[in-house]
Amino acid sequence: MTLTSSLKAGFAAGTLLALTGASALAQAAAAAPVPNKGDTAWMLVASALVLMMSIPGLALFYGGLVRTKNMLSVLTQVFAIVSIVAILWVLYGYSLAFTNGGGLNDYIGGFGKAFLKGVDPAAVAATFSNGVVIPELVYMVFQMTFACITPALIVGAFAERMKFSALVVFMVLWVTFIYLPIAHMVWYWAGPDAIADAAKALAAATDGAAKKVAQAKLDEVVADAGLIYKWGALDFAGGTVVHINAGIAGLVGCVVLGKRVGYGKELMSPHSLTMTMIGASLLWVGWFGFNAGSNLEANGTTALAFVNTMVASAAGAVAWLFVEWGAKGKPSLLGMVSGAVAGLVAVTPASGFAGPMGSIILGLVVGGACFFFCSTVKNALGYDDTLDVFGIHCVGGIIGAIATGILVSPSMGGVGLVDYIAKPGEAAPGDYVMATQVFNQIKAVLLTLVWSGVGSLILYKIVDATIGLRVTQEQEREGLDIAEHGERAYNY
Amino acid sequence: MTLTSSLKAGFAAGTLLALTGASALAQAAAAAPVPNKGDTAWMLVASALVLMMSIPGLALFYGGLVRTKNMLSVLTQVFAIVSIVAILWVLYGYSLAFTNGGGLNDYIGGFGKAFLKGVDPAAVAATFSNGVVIPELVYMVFQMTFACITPALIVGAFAERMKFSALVVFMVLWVTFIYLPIAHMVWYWAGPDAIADAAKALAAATDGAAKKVAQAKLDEVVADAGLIYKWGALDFAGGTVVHINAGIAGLVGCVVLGKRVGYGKELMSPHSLTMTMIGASLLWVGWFGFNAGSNLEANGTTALAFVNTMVASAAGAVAWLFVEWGAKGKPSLLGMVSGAVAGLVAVTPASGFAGPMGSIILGLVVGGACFFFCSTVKNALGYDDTLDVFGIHCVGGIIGAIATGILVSPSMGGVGLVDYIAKPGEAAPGDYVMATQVFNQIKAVLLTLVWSGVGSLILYKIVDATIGLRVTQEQEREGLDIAEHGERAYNY
Amino acid sequence: MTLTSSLKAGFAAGTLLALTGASALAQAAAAAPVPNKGDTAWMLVASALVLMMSIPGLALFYGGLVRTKNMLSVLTQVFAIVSIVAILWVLYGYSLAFTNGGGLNDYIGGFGKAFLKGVDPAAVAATFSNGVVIPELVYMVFQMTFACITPALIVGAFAERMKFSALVVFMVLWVTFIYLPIAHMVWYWAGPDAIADAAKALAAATDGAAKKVAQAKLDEVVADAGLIYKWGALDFAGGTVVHINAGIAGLVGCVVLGKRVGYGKELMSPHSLTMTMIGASLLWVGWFGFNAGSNLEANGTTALAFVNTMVASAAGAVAWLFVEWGAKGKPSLLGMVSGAVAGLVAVTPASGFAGPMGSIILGLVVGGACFFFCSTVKNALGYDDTLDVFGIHCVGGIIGAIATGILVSPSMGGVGLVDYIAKPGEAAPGDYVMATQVFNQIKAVLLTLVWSGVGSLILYKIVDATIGLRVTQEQEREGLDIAEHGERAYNY
Amino acid sequence: MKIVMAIIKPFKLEEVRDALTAIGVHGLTVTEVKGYGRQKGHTEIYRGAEYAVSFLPKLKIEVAVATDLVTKVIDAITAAAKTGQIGDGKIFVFPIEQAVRIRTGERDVDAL
Amino acid sequence: MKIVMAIIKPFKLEEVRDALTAIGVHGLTVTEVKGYGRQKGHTEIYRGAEYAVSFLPKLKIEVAVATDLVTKVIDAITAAAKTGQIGDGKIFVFPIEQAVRIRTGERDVDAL
Amino acid sequence: MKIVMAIIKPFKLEEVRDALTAIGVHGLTVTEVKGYGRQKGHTEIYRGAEYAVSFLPKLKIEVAVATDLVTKVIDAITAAAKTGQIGDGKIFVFPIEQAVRIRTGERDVDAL
Ligand SMILES: Nc1ncnc2c1ncn2[C@@H]1O[C@H](COP(=O)(O)OP(=O)(O)O)[C@@H](O)[C@H]1O
Ligand SMILES: Nc1ncnc2c1ncn2[C@@H]1O[C@H](COP(=O)(O)OP(=O)(O)O)[C@@H](O)[C@H]1O
Ligand SMILES: Nc1ncnc2c1ncn2[C@@H]1O[C@H](COP(=O)(O)OP(=O)(O)O)[C@@H](O)[C@H]1O
Repeated sequence: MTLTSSLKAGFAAGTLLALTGASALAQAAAAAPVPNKGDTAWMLVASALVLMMSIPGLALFYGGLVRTKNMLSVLTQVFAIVSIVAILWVLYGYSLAFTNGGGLNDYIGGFGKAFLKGVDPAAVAATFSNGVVIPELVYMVFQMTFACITPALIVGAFAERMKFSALVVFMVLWVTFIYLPIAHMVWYWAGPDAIADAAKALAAATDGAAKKVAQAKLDEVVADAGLIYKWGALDFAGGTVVHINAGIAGLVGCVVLGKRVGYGKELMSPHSLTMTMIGASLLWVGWFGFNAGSNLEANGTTALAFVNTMVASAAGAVAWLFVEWGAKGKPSLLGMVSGAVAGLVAVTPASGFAGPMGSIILGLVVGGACFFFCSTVKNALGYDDTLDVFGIHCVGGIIGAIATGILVSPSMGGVGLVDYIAKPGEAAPGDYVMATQVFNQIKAVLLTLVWSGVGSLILYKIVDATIGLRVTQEQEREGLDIAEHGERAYNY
Repeated sequence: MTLTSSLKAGFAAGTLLALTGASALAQAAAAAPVPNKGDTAWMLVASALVLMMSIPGLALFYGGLVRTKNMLSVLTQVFAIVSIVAILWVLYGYSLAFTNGGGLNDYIGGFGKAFLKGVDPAAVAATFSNGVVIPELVYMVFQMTFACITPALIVGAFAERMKFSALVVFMVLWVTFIYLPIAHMVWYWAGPDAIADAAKALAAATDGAAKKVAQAKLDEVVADAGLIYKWGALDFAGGTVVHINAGIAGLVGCVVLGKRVGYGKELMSPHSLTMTMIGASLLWVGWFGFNAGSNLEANGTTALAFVNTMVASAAGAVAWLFVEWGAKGKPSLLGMVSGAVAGLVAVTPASGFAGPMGSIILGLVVGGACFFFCSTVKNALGYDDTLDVFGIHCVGGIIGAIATGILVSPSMGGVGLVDYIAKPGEAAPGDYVMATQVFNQIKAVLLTLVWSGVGSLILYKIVDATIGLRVTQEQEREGLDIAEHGERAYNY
Repeated sequence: MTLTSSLKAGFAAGTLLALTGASALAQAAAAAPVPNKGDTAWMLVASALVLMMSIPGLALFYGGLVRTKNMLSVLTQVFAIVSIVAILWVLYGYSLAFTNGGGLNDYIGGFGKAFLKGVDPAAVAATFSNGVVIPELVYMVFQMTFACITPALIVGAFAERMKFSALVVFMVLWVTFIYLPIAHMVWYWAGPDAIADAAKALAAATDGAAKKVAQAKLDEVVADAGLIYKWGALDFAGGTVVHINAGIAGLVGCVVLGKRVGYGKELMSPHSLTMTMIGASLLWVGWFGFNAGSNLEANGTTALAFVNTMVASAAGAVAWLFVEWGAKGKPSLLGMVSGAVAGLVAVTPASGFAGPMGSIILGLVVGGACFFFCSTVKNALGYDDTLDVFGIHCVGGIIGAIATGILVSPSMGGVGLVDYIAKPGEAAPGDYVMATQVFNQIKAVLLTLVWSGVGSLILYKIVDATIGLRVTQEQEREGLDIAEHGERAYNY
Repeated sequence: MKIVMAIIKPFKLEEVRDALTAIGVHGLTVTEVKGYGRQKGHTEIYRGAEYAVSFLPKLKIEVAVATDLVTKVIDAITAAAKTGQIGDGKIFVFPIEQAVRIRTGERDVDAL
Repeated sequence: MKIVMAIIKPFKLEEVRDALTAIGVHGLTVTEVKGYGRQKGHTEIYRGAEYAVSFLPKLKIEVAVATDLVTKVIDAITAAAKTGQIGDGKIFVFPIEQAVRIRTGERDVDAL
Repeated sequence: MKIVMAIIKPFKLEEVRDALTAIGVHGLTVTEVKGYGRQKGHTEIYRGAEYAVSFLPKLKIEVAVATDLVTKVIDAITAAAKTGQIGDGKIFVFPIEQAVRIRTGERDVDAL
């Protein structure tokens, strides 16, 4: 997405808005589009909801699952990551993710908007609809919350044993070298209006020469996007960028750090499933901002993403609940909420593309699959992914990312693909071939797995060599709360 | 409410919206109304808020009040109900509640929208204002959250002793045979535009024949509504459908299941009033979505419902706090939050009709009344309604439902009734007679009490005969968390 | 702000809204502006968010920091204050704060809107943009939530020792005699349209006489504002009204009540930093409603306030985290969340005026400053401000209030001042002189400190003389939960 | 003097307390403990991991009494705490040499 | 050797600990307990239900000392834990036959 | 009969339990306690305030056994609970005069 126009005087914006409908009538496409306040209101709320997902949502979901002596360390890690990344995002994160990176544009953006240069109250950002824009500051902060939660997801994998200093350094590096490139590759594009303008210019072009120029311009605009975006891979709200990305980084992390002291021998039951349930619930509620917010405006498609989020989560919960009930003899709360999260993870890339029935099926599938993975495969492989970051976020993310290629199909009740060029200025249905789409999805998944897997491994090694990743055995026994933070989570 | 129109191309909607004002100007009523993004944004948020009411809100409010050994079972029950009902709602719930049920239309809808047939991103639903619609998917999911929380309210009555398997089966039956019919009877109608069109046609009709046809058509449209709606009973956000409905089902349930082991003899103090307070607060916050969201758009009336919700809750809290302080000698947190919930329950049916001062009085009355009921009447009657589902939701709901008939009166600062036919296309003030209105309210209350009371009794008996409702005494002693779910809520 | 117009028929509003753009075109200024549904939606959400800040947010942030035996008393105090103030606000609070107070108008409003007289669903309130209004009921309830949280902030200062009855009486007095006047002095003004109309009339005036009359009228309109507002002091969301105001009242309170029994001798570690973290997170999330909501509409400036809130909080958290890490050897959760709150406090008055980079710097500064104050200065002075209400809210508030005068400068990336008269009907840039602005800010800070400091002292003394402020030593030892409320927060 | 220490099932506390007051014993001290013995525990499952929990919640009651009361106390506790199922618990009798009431400094039997 | 066990009011812990260190006792074990005795409890009200809570929070302190130190320890505890109000608690003295320091295997007095 | 009471480090519970079952002791009672002794505690900092926490979490294990088993029990516990670092804990042996199994009324050794 790009900054498509800039009106002066933020204060005046209000007045201008009142004229939207009218002016649009009057000068049609000519006038630079101004934000609709309904869209702005929705995106502000969505951003707040995504922040709530990380704090307190994710922090509690994770924290409840560790032992009392490590509760506070988990809360601290999540809260610190959110705070630090928010700053980085303003300094250079947003710019590197969402501007044209020149020669490296396939992989990463540039520094054009570092320190939010030019991102003032009057700047607007494109959406997925022609002629619909939102204040760029809202777009920026909405994306910020995604950058804040993704690294926080990773901490679950090596919870209860990582050094706080190492964690801070690792996360700064990870966001910079793993998250920003992936986000750019998947989500950066020129936006519908830029394409429409170029396409119109082409249509308007009369003689051959003009046509050639216009065609070149159009190609350039279309080519102004990240690599994975250009592959045609779909990721509505972050299946690759957020979940697969964090999930694989977590797996590598827990393997590099090694198992917890006493793993497999000592009782390590969750210290408060109450907190985990609160966290899961807030994740669910916040996820509406995450998925439906990713539509960047408040329309019927937003409602669709909202509904898909609701039902996929419910289906995931129901699936895990009953499958575990059958397999282990008892229906568990932890299982059910894990299933809900798995459902949310899986529907993330599909939320704006699939239909409600498709999302229910996706949720049922992923609920069962993740249960099987976490309860069987994981034990077989024997790594210590403390909170199943891989088993839920990566496995669920992969299933969702690939399923998106199928569920988007109108034949499956999906919304189909969009073609912004066919009828410049309108979103025309694009032609969809399931095999191709699924293939594109798989390519996106693989690139993410490799980039994040290998990249994270390198970063872990660097931090280990310099600071050391893990606390001493005594500290681990005492618990990170006292050892690392000099506090206790509870003093009843 | 009905699907009044269907535009193609969900994506295009965005662009179309920008023209609202204008097109409305241009072709007046002719053009099919399109959703206002402000309304859509608000209703999306409202839906998320209502989900937050159940999870974590209600789950914590209830969970905090049980003993530690049963905490997890309460959380599991609420979360499971929400997840299961969400799926049912998509499969057939929404259709049975909000479509025309043909011959049975007085009592229940049909299967026309089962599996959300036709409910695509472009489908719109009517509101209470002529010419104002919202995406039907939003309306559907907003109503879904109501269907999710209502059965969850019931679990408080027989908490700490019901078998989980029995609970799941009972709830599926209850939603199908009790909730859906009541929701249809109270809330299903043709919508303002359908009525306006028919009324205009009548006005336009010239010769007698045409008049007769048009009149018939109008009668038909007006008659296309649920039984209680046609009685003229008012229920803005669910006093009958949600609270009385769940409250009476709870009472019947706790009587059928019998008292908890040790009830009256052993100490059964709430294990965490902290959780109960968190739950009550989130219920309060979420209730804005519940009540103000029930206006289906974002205008002055929505603001009124919001304000009424705020002050009735505050008044209920203050009333219980001080009455208990006087009667028992100490002001208690549990009392105050119970009063807040009682106030919210009572104002639910009145929220869009009463004035702020009327809502304050309602809150004060219900706060005192419910305190008296829970602390005196209940003990006198001697049934074991674990968390006072009846004493707060049913008693508070009845007071609110009847008071609505009074507080809607303009003379009491209420907004009065609306007549959609007098001036087709506009909401004209209808003629209000307090006695009639109160009588209609009472009829609605009685039908709900009977339908849900008798219906639930039958369902409990069926489940008891087949699966058995209650756990063994040993399991009850051990606690449902370990016995039923194989987990503990806390491992400090 | 004032009631600028009143359309009849709340229900009809819906339809009217659809015509906004158009009618605005048609009859320009002539037509009374109607609310934009996007603004209404946003302000409804903002109000709910601010309520969530107090309950459960603030209650948990504070409650987690006290000892188990006093947890419930803190929750009760916060919840009770919110409930009571909500009622007062409807009865007379809103009117005294936001209407013209005649002769006393510099200091306080009148009773014109007592019992919300005339504040019906059709009444609208001005915003900061010409021609943009919102339903007055929304404005009223948004402001109500501010009045609810401010006194609740004070309880942290004398937590664990104040008598509940005394607290209730004190808070009622405090809101009436301290909060309402300050709110009126800082925030009450005639609104942009009133000014624009008067200015246009002046411009239109032809002969001298008319000019004189018009000029007089304009002067009157401009003069129709609170004292501090007229001084030209800026306070976007309540640095003076909320934080300095509550902070100084807290300091006076903890000095008047004296130290807790065992203070300095016994271990008084926070009973649940988990609750404190949840509270801090909800404060952060809710604060978006507090700050961005204070723009009263949903536009680019709202987005700016949102972003500033996000980054200042993050910067405050990061600052305290690292400074404490350096100074005390360990990075603590409590430190980090305290820093986040300090950042939020400081950015409150600046949120709609500063730029993101300015807010980051502000957050960094205040994070370090408050750490120093709470960990060093406080101990040096030796008063027992239980939860550092002064050290964070007052100190942070003062830093923020003064910094606002600097950060608003366009040269610092701020938005600059607005002149509503220069170009009637538009918000023109006003002329800004840093020295003058900072001076105005300081004057506002001082007046608030004196008014609230002295006023609170008097009120404490009155309550102490009549009811007595403090519980007995035995009750304090036993804990306020049992002694004052007859309940325990936990029964594990 | 002796101290009679009993390990009982938690929900039996009230009954035991009443039984003791009935025979004139008006003081006791209770401790929450976890017991391991014949009574089998349960299994807890958290996602992949299954834990066999063999320590069960019990209450430890300590009653200091004059020697001649010991038998009555034992009988009272046994009667009140018995359910007949495995896990009812044990009673142990310790000799004590001194007892002091802190408030008054009273000694031995007077201190009880 | 003896074990001196004292039941005290929770907020007295620090003072007792200091009193003991003052007389050269550098080790003790503390347990949270609930006590029932002369000191009257309080009533808790939860909506309809009223509960008379007669078990009050106390701390149990156990100190193993050489026999000759017992009196000094008793005096130290009594002095430090006393408030003069009902509920100050009790002190009981148990004989012990052996003591072992796990780390070193040292026995008896050396183990303390 | 004796009661062997041991104060150990919390994470050693499983090992000690296994060591005891290994020598045929199938019952014990565990209490969470806080210990004060040579092992130094840690400092907790909450905003301004710094607290030196000298009471550390420990577990108290009580095992009633026939007199002849005492030595084996002591050795088993010592072996299992030892880490060699300060704070490993203590073992104390109390004489007991009677033991009763509440369920059956069995006495003394049969009651264990
Ligand atoms: N040898 C022992 N020493 C100390 N406590 C014991 C011993 N044996 C059993 N207990 C305690 O008694 C409780 C009940 O014992 P158990 O063998 O389970 O059933 P029963 O009391 O019917 O024999 C155990 O949970 C434990 O707390
Ligand atoms: N006979 C007893 N056996 C064991 N503990 C006792 C006994 N009597 C009292 N206690 C303990 O001592 C505490 C204080 O006793 P109480 O009678 O309340 O006051 P006082 O110590 O002034 O006599 C009680 O709470 C209880 O824990
Ligand atoms: N004199 C004592 N009486 C009772 N318990 C003691 C005594 N001395 C130590 N303890 C208990 O033993 C634990 C370990 O003792 P400590 O001196 O810290 O290390 P070590 O066991 O290596 O000597 C203490 O935490 C305390 O619980």
